Formats: sequence, C-alpha cells, structure tokens
Amino acid sequence: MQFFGGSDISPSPPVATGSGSNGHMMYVFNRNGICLLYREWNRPLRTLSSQQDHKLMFGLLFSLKSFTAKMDPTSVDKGNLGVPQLPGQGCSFHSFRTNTFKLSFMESPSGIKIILVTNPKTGDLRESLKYIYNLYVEYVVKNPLYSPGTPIKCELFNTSLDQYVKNLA
Amino acid sequence: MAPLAPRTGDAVFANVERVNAELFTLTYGAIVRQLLTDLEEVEEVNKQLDQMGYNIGIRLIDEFLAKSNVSRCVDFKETADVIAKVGLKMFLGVTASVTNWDVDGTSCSLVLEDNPLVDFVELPDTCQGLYYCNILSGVIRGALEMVSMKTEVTWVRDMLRGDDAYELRLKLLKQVPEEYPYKDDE
Amino acid sequence: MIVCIAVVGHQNNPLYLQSFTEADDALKLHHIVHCSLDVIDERVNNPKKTGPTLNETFLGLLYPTENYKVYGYLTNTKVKFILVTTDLDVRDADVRNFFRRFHSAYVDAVSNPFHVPGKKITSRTFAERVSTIVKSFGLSTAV
Amino acid sequence: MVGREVSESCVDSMIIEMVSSYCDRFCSAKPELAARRIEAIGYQVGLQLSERYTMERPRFSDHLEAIKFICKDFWSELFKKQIDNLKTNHRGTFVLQDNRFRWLTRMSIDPSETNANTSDDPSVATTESKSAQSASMHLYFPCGIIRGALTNLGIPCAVSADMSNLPACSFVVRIKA
Repeated sequence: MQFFGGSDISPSPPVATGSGSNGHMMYVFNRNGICLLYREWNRPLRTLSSQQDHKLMFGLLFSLKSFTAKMDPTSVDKGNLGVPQLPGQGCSFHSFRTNTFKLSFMESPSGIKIILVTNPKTGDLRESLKYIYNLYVEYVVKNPLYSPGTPIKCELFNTSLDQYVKNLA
Repeated sequence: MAPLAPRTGDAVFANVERVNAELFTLTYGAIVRQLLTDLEEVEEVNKQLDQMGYNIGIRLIDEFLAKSNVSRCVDFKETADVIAKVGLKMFLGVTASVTNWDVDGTSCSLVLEDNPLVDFVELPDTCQGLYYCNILSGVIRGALEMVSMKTEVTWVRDMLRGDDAYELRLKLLKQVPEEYPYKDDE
Repeated sequence: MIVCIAVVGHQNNPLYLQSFTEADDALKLHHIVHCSLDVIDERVNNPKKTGPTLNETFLGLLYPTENYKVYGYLTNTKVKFILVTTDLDVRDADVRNFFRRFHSAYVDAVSNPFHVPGKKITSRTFAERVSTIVKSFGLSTAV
Repeated sequence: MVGREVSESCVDSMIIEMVSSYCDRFCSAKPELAARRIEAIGYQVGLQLSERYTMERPRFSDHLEAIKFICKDFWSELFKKQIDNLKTNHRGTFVLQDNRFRWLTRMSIDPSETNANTSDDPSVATTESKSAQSASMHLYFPCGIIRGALTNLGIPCAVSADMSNLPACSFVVRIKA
C-alpha cells in the first residue's frame, strides 16, 4: 500500500464504507507518555478530569503490553512483569473489545501510540491506524510550525482525521 | 493479517516525493556559510550543525518508520543496516556500506562514497577544522535516540579533508527501554 | 592553441585569468583581454538586429589581431568569458562547445558555498577542469 | 551529477530547522536579526540558482522578461509549478502570486488562536497571533531566493511576502531605481 505518492495529498484510505459515527475518541501519546492529542467525537459520559483520563489510558496500555508479553506462551525469553521493553520487543497486542466498545492500538518504534476507541462491531483497524500515523507524519510532523513533543494543534490534521474517522466501518 | 514486510531503499525512494538536489545542496551550503559568519568559531559551527541535525532526526524518524514499514529496532546490527540501505537511500538517494564491526557488535562504520551535501564544495584553508557534513551525524543520532538507542556518531574520514571516502563511526552507548513516565503517588 | 582564458565580472572586475603559454607575454595578453571588454560592451549596447543572434550568450569573434583570435561570451548574469587563441583556422562549433563546457565549470565553481560573489575564483577543482577543457579544445566537437 | 534528486522532506526539514534555529536559538531575542540572517541565506541560494538555471539560455532583454523567467522556469525547477498570477503597476512593482505555495501546504495555524482572533476582543484582533508571526518567519527564505536571483540578473530589488490565505502566498518585488 502506498500513502501520499503524488504532490497533492490524495491517498486512498483503507476500507471506508461505514456510514459514520463509529468513532468515539482517539488519543495520541509520545514516548514520554505525553498526550499529544485527545480528540472526541462521541462520548456522552465523562467522569474524570482529562488529565486523569489520559494518565489512566496510558497506564492501561503500559500494563497491558507488559502482561501480554509476560503471558506469551511462544516466547522463551521474557522479563519480569513490569520490566520496561524496547520498541518492537516481545509480542504486541493491537485491540481489545468489551460489550460496549472496541479499543484499537498501534505503537511505532519511535514510541508514538495511537489509540482509537470505536463501536464494538468495528472490524480490524490496524491498517487504519497506520493510515492515521501517516496523517500524523504529513500534517503534524511536517507542519513547519509544530515543535516535536508538544500538544498537537494543527487544523489540517484535525480536519483530515475527522473526515477519515467519520467514514470508518 | 501478517505485518507488511519492510520495503527496500529503492522502493521507498521511488515512492517519496523527490526534488532537484541542487536546492538542497546549495541551501545547506548557504546555512553553513552563514553560521561561520555568525558564530565565528569553527568548533561552535560543528556543534550547531550537529544540534540542527539532531532536531531534524527526531522529526524524520516518524516519516521513515511510516514509509518504510520498519516495525522493530531491537538489534543494533540490523538497525545499522537499515540506516545504510533504507534510511540514507530514502532521504538522500545514496546508500552506505556497513563495515568495521567491533567484537561486541556495538560499534561500526558507515562508509559513503558519495553524498549530495558536498557537491560543489571546496573547503577554504581557514575552515580546516570544519566537519562540513556534521548535520548528517546529528540526524542519525537524533533518529536513533527516538528508537531508544543512545549513540555517539563521529566522522572518521571526510573527502573534503582529503580522505578517500566519508566514514561515520556509530557507537551504541545504551538502549533505553521505555519507562512508565508517571509517579505512582495517586 | 588556447593561450589565455579570462572571466570578468559585471563591473569589469577580473574573476579569473589564466594563460597557457610558456612565453613571457602575460602583459600583452592582459592588454588583449582588457581591450576585448570594450568590444563586448559595444556589441551588447548596440546589437545588430539580426534575428536569432540577438541576446545570445555566445558573442562570436570579438576581433582578430595579427597573431590571435579573441572570442567572447556573456552570461545572463553579466559575466564575461574571453578566449584568446593562436589558431587562425577555428571552427565556430568548437568555440561554442568550449564556452558551453567552460560555463558549466564556472557555474559549479560559483556554487561552492565558500566562493564569495564578485571575488576571484580560487578553486583548484575549477583550475583543473579548465585545464582539461582547454587541452581538449578543437579535438572533438562531441561531449 | 545531472539530475540528482533527494527526497522533498530533506529540503523541507532542513529549512524548518534553519528557521527555528535562527528564531529560537541564535537570535531568539531579536526577530529582525533572525529575519535578516534567514533572508541572507536565501539570497545566496537565489544567486547561485539563477546562475545555474540561466545556463544555455539567451540573455533577458528587459526586467519583465527576467521576472517572467522567475515566474515560469525558475519556479518550476524549485516547486514543480509556475507562479499563478503576475501583476505589475508598470512603475517597478511586481506581485507574484502562488495560489498553493509548496512550502506552506503543510503549514497549519493553531485553530484555537484563530478563534481568539475572530473574537470580539479588539486587543486580540489588532495584534498578530503568535503562530502567524512565526509563520511569517518562514517567508524570509523564499524572499531572499527571489531577491538573490533577480539581483544576479542585474535587477536590484526588495522582496516582501504576504500569506493571508494559506497556502496561497504573494511575493511583492519592488525594483530599485
């Protein structure tokens, strides 16, 4: 698959046949655990402050990654529970589902974590998250006004992200 | 769904948007000259070029990862190869050879025969201490730090100083796993 | 044989001058180059309205002396190239080819970030390239 | 060396870093000085590029012809497109408009600041937002390129830029008498 081949940004995003409103919210964290972006489309209930919410989300992922690697029955070498891992080390989980929502997750070797919370019936979103990572590269990293590691405030990114998530199946 | 295989350097370079190298070469040259005028000390220019490279490296790493499909950077040997064959190719259109590994597998050399930064460049006698391509070592250091590898990157050979090739020495200082960033005080 | 080649800036400031003779005629060659500058100014300011040659960088034969032929070239950036040769039977195509290659060497030399615009060209690479181009003058019109 | 290419990101990221180094590190307290330095870097590049890109082409007979060269061939070499619109007052001022200036296509201003600017607060409306200010620092480099190229073609001038409607950009060239 190829993203952003031409001079104009007109990629063909993977499977976008849905009729909208599947996405609940999205988080982007960097390798230092800083929440670079929180975007919300549909979240009626909020009980926590946004700061607590971000921290819990990050903690959940951190522990889950550690657990899954520890449990891995196919691997011989595994560290103790909670021992930090190098990027790409161990197995990696990419989604979990509850009866009310699905959480999809990707992490780049540079520690960028993208978390998308959607309707529980949503299919495999791994390609979609990669696509969002590409949007992040094009519109955030390459925005001359963006300083790496700071919260994302890029209109072009938000617009293209909203557009894309709206059409997720 | 199997993860996509990493792409070759040629394939990635063919797919990225490319421009005429002259603009790149001349812009870099003009920056170096302006820095020499403004900072006066050659040593300081070396330092600032490295710093600029580092800042560029931490930006470029994500584009590299997104476009090359490289999904893990655990093994340093593998990583050095990827820089030489995919990373340099994807951005500069050239490749390097990886040689002179030490016994621990923690330091090696990247040897470049060609490099678009130096087209047209001839160092004047007053700039003999200048590492003209120092931005490149900074880029590599910055990019590697983002994938948890703390490195030291230095120039061993430089054709602008009369050597027969460009040689960068990469030394892995340590791999820094991701730590839980918050204090457990709540 | 090419005996002298010169590059002169837009304010008639010398940027490069190299003679290729053993003989001690540097003064004479300088004089020829100097005189040719006036001829160039004259040509450029009063162009013959002869269709396609108008504003062409190659200015052709500037003037013949007893022993030399002098050719000129003026870039878009108002830099003059002057070629002095002892060959009396010179093909136009050879001179054009010479200037084309010389121009390209000149452009690379001023693309060196350490070259100061308007100052003399001191590049060793340039000198070597010029010497190669001078040696191959008239040998082949290819390249 | 003919036809050598690098990825566009190399050029983009180098320019981004050059601008931010001058604005945030070397001349952080003096934005005017940073602007002058960035423009000077562009000037040298423009000078050298005009030398390269006018090889093998007849000399320009007047200012307009040289400006048209900048709008067409020169711009195409750099940005793979021409200037979209050229205007002149016939008294030495030319306006070169690029409706989609390549170096601005990925630039986006902080949306929260834009909102603040359209608010009723007059004190906000009169001052330029911070990101608009740093955005304008990115235009000194292309302005320097244009000035360097034209100066080398025998046209001394001053060049300024305006980008009120991203990613469009207008460059104003004022020829010095």
